[in-house]
Amino acid sequence: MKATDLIGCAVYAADGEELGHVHDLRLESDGKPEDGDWRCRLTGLVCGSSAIGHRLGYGTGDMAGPWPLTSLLARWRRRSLTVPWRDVDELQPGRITLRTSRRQLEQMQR
Amino acid sequence: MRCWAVVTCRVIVIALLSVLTSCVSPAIDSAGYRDKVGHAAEKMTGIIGSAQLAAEQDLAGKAFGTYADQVISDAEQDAQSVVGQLDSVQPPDEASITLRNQADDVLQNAAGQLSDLRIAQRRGDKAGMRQSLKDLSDSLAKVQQLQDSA
Amino acid sequence: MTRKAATRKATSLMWANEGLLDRLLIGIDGEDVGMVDNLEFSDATPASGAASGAAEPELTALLCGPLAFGPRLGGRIGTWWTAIGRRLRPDGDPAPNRIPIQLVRRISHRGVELAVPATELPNRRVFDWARSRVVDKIPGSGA
Amino acid sequence: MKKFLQLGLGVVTAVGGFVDIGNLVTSGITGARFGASLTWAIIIGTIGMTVYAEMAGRVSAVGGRTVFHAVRERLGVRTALVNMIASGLLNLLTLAAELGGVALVLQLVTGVNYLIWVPIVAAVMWLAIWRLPFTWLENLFGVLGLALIVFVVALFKLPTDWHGLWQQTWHPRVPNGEGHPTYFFYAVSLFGACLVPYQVVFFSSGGREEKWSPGSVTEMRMNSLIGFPLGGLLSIAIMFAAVPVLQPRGVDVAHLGQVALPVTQALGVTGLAIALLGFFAATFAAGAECALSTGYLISQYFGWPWGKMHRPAAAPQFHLVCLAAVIAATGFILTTIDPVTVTLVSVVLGAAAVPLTYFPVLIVANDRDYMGDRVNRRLSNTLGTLFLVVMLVTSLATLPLLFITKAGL
Repeated sequence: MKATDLIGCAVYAADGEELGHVHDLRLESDGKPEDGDWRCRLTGLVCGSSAIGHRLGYGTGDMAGPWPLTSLLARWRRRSLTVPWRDVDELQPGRITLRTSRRQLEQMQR
Repeated sequence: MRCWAVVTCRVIVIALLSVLTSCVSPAIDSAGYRDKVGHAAEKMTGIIGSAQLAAEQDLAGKAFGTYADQVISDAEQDAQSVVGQLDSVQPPDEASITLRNQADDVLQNAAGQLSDLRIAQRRGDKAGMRQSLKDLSDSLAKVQQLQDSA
Repeated sequence: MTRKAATRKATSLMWANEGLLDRLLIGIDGEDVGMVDNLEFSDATPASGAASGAAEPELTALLCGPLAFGPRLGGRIGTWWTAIGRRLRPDGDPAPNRIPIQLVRRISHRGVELAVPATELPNRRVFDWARSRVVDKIPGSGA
Repeated sequence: MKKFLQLGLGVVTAVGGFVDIGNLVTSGITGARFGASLTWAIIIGTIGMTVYAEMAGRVSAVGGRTVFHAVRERLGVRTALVNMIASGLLNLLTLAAELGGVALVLQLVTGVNYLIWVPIVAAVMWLAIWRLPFTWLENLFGVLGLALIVFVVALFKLPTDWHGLWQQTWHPRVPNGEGHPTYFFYAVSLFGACLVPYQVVFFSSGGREEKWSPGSVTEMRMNSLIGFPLGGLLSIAIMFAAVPVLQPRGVDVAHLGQVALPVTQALGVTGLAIALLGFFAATFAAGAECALSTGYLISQYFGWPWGKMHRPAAAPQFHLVCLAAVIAATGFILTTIDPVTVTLVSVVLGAAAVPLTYFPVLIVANDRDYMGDRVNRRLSNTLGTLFLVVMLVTSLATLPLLFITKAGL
């Protein structure tokens, strides 16, 4: 499985509601590469309207400016939804179906 | 995004083509024709000015020969293309034809004198250059008259 | 990994777009190797039934070169690119160049630093082609 | 002492590197046609160039990142590809203009048609890229480009109406008989001549070539904050010199040779020779930089080894791209298309393409992760954002202006 098999897929909730397209992947790792035996797991799919904020580096809020972008993109970022990998029910080319509904996901993220 | 690339490429191509093809366009009416004549005269004024400058500098020993030659030759070619461009426009009515004959006379004359200047300059004929310069300043006055009347 | 989260020893978070994709790959000799064009994960079937969370795919390799870049671009240009990449392969093998995750030494602000020199990596076909076909034939290339 | 000399050399190089065929042509045209009423465009363009060059230099010195690494990383694979292609094509157009410029200068000196010079110039330029060490390439022609100071000297010898120039500069008005679209078209062209995208790519990659480190920030700042404004001043001098000589005669500058007429008028053969030397050095250096920039941006996009710090055999794709760029540009200019027209179109399209390279620079210069405490301060950000807005407006206005004015005819 490759990153491109996931990025761009349409994501559907269990009840058939479309949640947007996958535009980024969330990875988790224990430790850092320099510690040796580095393992990195794919733990979530970021979906929603746009990837631009994260792309530009405004995802984690370590940007010094410029002013209009910082607040604008942070707000955009908040509108995207991270789907935990364990909620994925079925993987088809171009289409991902979840076992949960949007409500459940939003509750989890809070 | 691919679509964007295509659009951008097309826009650039169209822009370049429009730049290249924008040299000749048909005159619409008599007023438009007058504008064209005025524009041609204005261009010719500058062209003569450029050649005069270079020739005067050459005569005063300020510029070296190849440089003055080049500036004068450029002016000569520009003048011919101004004449050619005006000729390529179809005059819309009788008045325009009269104007055309008048303008053509003046502009052709100036272009010819620029050629004389270039020939004299290349031969190192200072007297000839001075004569051409004198003719050119007469022409310049006529061109400016044309510009004012058009 | 380059973010502040990375300084914590415990579980660290990173996003593919932000931390890995389109990052520069740097050999241990400091040479540029290529860009991270795609990521490869172990095939994990989605967790079924009660065993939720059991099968998170693991990152196994960073992919680079025309055969990884083509699919990443997508569309007609991507297909075309992949075809060129395949042509450059002597064996016509459609698999892209893999850089196993074990070779990653560090992820810094400069890019993904690898534990091997650039010359030992498989993705030098374009490099070798440009070098042997053109550059080496011109005097003074320093070959 | 050596340190001091080095700093001075850097500044001088930046001055020489700022001025290229675009500045020569647009300054000459506008001075003769609009007097000093478009000086503001050079001033704004120079400030923009300085702010962004400083940013790109800082990102290169502190973050170790060059412009096109940042472009790909921040804009993503597809947008960055479009960006790369647009910037690459624009570079080719600029390179063609510079090649034509060098050949035209040689024609002015020798009287031999420029088309014969084009392939020779291209071959020599490529050899310089292939063989000359980076610092040589940069410094030698940068210093020679300083010959353009002759325009400043000429200004003092000519019957310059300083008061009038001052008035026109600070109270600009569209001259009688000129339409607003033409006026703004030339404003965009001056703007584009100052902000050509290849210069930022070159400045940041050049920093890596010269192995800038965080400690080099002061040196880099000297280069950009002193060198580029002085370069802008040279552009203004070229424009002003045209005002007392060419404007009264209504000369419409359409050839590179005419740009030197004011200097010849004021200083005679010596002045003319120095001016032509300046033209030659500035266009030749800019051509080489342009070809290198094409190599830089394509190599950086794909992550190939790049730069003159490598032997050609160690960066074969980079050198292949440079060679291909020189060949393509030579072919283009050999179609006998007028080099001055190519220059005008290239600076105007350049003005439109500027945000493509400048925006990612602004973003990365704000990333604490790369830049540590060397991130943009409020001044850089305010100016940078302001310019980005100006540049976006310019971009949107460029193509309509190009159509309406038929490239300023």
